[in-house]
Amino acid sequence: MKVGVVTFPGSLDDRDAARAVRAAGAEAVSLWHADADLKKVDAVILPGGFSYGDYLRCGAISRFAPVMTSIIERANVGMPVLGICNGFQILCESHLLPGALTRNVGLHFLCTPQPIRIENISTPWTNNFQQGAEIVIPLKNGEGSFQCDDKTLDQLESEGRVIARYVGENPNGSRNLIAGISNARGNVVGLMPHPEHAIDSLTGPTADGLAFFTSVLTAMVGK
Amino acid sequence: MALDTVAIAATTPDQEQPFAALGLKSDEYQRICEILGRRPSSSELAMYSVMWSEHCSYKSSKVHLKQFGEKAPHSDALLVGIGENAGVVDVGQGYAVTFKIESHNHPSFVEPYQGAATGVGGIVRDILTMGARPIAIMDPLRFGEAHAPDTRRVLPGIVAGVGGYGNCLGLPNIGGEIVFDKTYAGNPLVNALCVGVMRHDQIKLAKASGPGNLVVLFGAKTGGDGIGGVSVLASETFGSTGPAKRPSVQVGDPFTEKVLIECSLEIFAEDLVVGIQDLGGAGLSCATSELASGGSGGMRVELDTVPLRDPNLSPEEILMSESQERMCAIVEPHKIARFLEICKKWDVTVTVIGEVTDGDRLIITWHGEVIVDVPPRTVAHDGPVYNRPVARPNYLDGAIADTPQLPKLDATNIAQAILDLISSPNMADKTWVTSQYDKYVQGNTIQSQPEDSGMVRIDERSHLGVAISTDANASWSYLNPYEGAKLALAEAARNIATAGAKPLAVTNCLNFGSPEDPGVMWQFAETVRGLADGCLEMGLPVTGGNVSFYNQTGDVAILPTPVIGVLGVIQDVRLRTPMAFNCEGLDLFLLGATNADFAGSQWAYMHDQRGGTVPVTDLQREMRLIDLLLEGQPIFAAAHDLSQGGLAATISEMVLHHGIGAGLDIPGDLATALLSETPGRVLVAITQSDSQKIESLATKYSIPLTRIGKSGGSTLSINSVSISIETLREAYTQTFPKLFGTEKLG
Amino acid sequence: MATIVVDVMLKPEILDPQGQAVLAALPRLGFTFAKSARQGKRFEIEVDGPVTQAQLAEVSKAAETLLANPVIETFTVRVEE
Amino acid sequence: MATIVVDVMLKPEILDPQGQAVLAALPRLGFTFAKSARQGKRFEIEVDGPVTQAQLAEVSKAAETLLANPVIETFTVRVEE
Ligand SMILES: Nc1ncnc2c1ncn2[C@@H]1O[C@H](COP(=O)(O)OP(=O)(O)O)[C@@H](O)[C@H]1O
Ligand SMILES: [Mg+2]
Repeated sequence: MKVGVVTFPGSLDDRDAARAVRAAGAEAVSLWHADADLKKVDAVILPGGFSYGDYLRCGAISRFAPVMTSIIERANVGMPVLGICNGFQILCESHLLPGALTRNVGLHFLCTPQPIRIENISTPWTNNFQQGAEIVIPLKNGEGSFQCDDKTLDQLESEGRVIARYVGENPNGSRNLIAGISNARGNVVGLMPHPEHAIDSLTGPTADGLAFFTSVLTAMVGK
Repeated sequence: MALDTVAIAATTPDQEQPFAALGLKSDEYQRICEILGRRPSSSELAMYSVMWSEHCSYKSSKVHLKQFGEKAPHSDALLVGIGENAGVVDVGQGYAVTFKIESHNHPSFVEPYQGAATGVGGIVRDILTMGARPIAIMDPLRFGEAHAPDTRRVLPGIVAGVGGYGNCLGLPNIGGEIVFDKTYAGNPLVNALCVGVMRHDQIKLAKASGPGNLVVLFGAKTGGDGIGGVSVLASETFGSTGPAKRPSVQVGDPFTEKVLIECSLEIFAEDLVVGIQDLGGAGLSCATSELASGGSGGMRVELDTVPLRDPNLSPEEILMSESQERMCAIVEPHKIARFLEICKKWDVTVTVIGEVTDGDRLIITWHGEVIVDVPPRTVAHDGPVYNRPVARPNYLDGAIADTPQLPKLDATNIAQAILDLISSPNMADKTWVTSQYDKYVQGNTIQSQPEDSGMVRIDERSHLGVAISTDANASWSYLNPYEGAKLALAEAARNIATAGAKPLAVTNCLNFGSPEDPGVMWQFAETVRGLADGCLEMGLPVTGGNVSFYNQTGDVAILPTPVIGVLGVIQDVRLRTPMAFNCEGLDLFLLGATNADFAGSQWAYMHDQRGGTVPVTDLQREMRLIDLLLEGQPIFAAAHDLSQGGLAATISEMVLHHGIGAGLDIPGDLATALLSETPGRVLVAITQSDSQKIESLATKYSIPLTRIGKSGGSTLSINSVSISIETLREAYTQTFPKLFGTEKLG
Repeated sequence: MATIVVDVMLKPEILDPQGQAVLAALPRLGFTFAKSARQGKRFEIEVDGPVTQAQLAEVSKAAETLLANPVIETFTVRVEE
Repeated sequence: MATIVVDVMLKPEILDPQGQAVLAALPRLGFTFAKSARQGKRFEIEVDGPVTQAQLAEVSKAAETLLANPVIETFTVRVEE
């Protein structure tokens, strides 16, 4: 099975995401922002980084890349899409996910091993976790504070679309400690912390992140 | 403004030129006239003045730095030595590694964020220029007193700048230093190290050979950055209506640099360049003259083709501009189409600005008129060389005689002494800083802060990796710059070896006061002599470095601060030795002997005692210790170097890392055992079954060995005194948030 | 040439840590005038003048799609005098 | 209550990567009106009204020390109508 990893100008974690895909046993296919062709992939990852420098607003410019038009189309008919960090920001800017990611309350870039709890294991990106599992993966961003209006928040909570929550002190001011959410259908997931940097405890704080990538394999094979 | 051409210069010999305002001495100006056989055109004057500046020509340091070549040890590992943008070292398996430190001190005082950010950008381009993919950065920093109001302006800005630029490039920050001393108030030091990796056959050099080959400028457009001096020239000489506003501060654009890196690496991978040079200090003046003099010698450049951010720039200003994020490549004509295509893919501005010629002149034109016609070597390499006066400074005898009072420690005050030590700004937890740096990106970081050295994997299959440490102890250098340099070298090498990596090569950044002060010049000369002698003795080549002079306020120079970086190689990163134990019941052994070495120590600093005699380093013993550490690596569960703060700091850091306590049994004088900073010591943790092995290793390498305790429990206990881990943690972690926690705006 | 200014501010209900930091810092520096503070963005865009209604409408469209994120921000467009 | 607005922009000679990003993105989205674009900051500060000259002077001082970085930025202070 093939998982596409998009490279935008300024993407940084594309190679790490591809490595994680391979570690999970799938084929990683590199997708280029300016190319609308999705090369027959079964799922797509939008990796972390500072696409276009994130100078205007994180993800604001990448959202208009040709590859996004194709991804939005396929996402709307159920293709699994995972946006990590900058990828999450792009998904929000694209309106595939609600809300927005804003400046951390501490006003600093923050890089730290972050405990999170998996709150929904029915998505294609989380099905290999135990419900309520507490894991530690890196969090690293300057604009990771999830914000939305009350109505959206209620909806996310009542529909079980908060897929991961920070454990312990709120690292960035996110509403309801939200670390990740999904769309209504569950196939599109945005996650602020970085599972691709936690696939091996040699280079990451843990290997807890790998299950996000094996999950999508399980989801596709099960189909 | 009238254009001053070479033709005009030839016919107006008496035209007065503002060479002094551009920093040239009158004999230097005379030499330029002799070289050219006429007065220089204003563009030529601009080029010579900036290339013959201290920063670009190393005119005060050259006579000393040549020792690094003269005393260079033989090294099979050295692929490219001093002189290129960065040295290159063979680390085996076909990999070559390049690394270098550079300073960006003064700009970081003026505008901390942008100064530090562009400092990172500059060193990364140096590494990229060698053909390497940059893989990590480090940032040794120095600040004035932690409590000083200006430090609260400077430190958060510099840290945010290092992070802002490095994070955006996707380079893990794997280490650095943060040291406070009042002499750095007004003169903060921002040194930045970058390391990059490539295959042997990908090494690129700065040379423009092959007549007919094209000179290609790519990256950011050229603006009026860093050309204050040249504005003087433009307005004074040619009576324009006054200099246009030129930026006093350069703003970095890390996104442009990130794209430039990817674009360049793709260009390198397809072997599309003959030579390449980044644009840093002295901008195009430097790039064109160095490329030309590194190659066959001839080059012709049409300066009016350079893409500009500010259309009003004069040719002199374009030549001098230090705008960031630019590169200059030499490309064969049949490869240019592909080169342009790759730039287009990455949306990188690219322009062919000239070609390599078969002459031996660098000729630059402006709308068809020749404005520069010089032998490039005379600009790039034949700058002035000074043998500046050197005199042992007067402060030394008094300072050396001022032996620090020995502290008295007993069961009643030992706990407080340790808490005071680890909560002092120089020793306290630096997480407030390092958590602003991405250390995970690229997925190859094996060790980063707070380990003794940074370590990155360079091959995922073979597990080959490199480790780097930077060290300087300016308090030692102040009292004895010769020994200070050797001690810093030894410490950096030891920090590599504690992790299990074998030291291979050295880089350095020498931060000093004014070279016009004979006392400072003496400190500098002694430092270089010490480092060169040390490197020779240890068999480690110096591969490059940087000199930063004029770090002083009025008459008061900073402490002499030679930051030494050592690179080492480790065959299997999975086997590295971490700094801290993660289980109970391990035996703790101290390798190396402890004397009462308090001169230049943290304890002395905290008690405002700056004098005494610094320890003399025994490099033979250091090398035996390194060999012991490498051979013993399989049995070490943890190994941590003893340096600033002595054993007290080392054991506290080990205990706090995983929250596992330790019990030490210390006979004899407690103060010496805990606070002395005798070099050449490492604390190791091993399982009891390996005691035999460590004893025989110690005997084999004749390194004193003392069993001092055991890991375990929830306290740090020393003889009868216990400090809870929570108390220790509180002391260690609160300092930085308290000092700098107030948020910066922006 | 004319300059069009687009001001973008976070909606009042969205957390504004930068504005809060300003509000907290002002009294520390001895400035006591501020009852509240918000931080936003200002874009200055040069266009060929004189500015037409159609041009302003275009800029508003650009503000809505690119310069501001309507989920969290509001914006105003005006010609700078 | 009255609102004082402080606009902070990079000096014209200083590189503005943010403005450049906007300028480059606009035409990709089909917006062709912009000849140049710069991005700055806008602060909205509420004070007890009516605004006095003394208050405005205070705000200017605050702008100079806190809100703007005079090394690279310029600012203007005005009362919002
Ligand atoms: N400016 C910095 N940037 C990154 N890492 C830093 C910085 N300052 C300190 N560190 C890291 O913090 C750790 C502790 O620093 P320090 O006490 O100076 O180490 P040592 O005693 O080994 O010289 C080291 O891993 C060092 O690399
Ligand atoms: Mg150390």
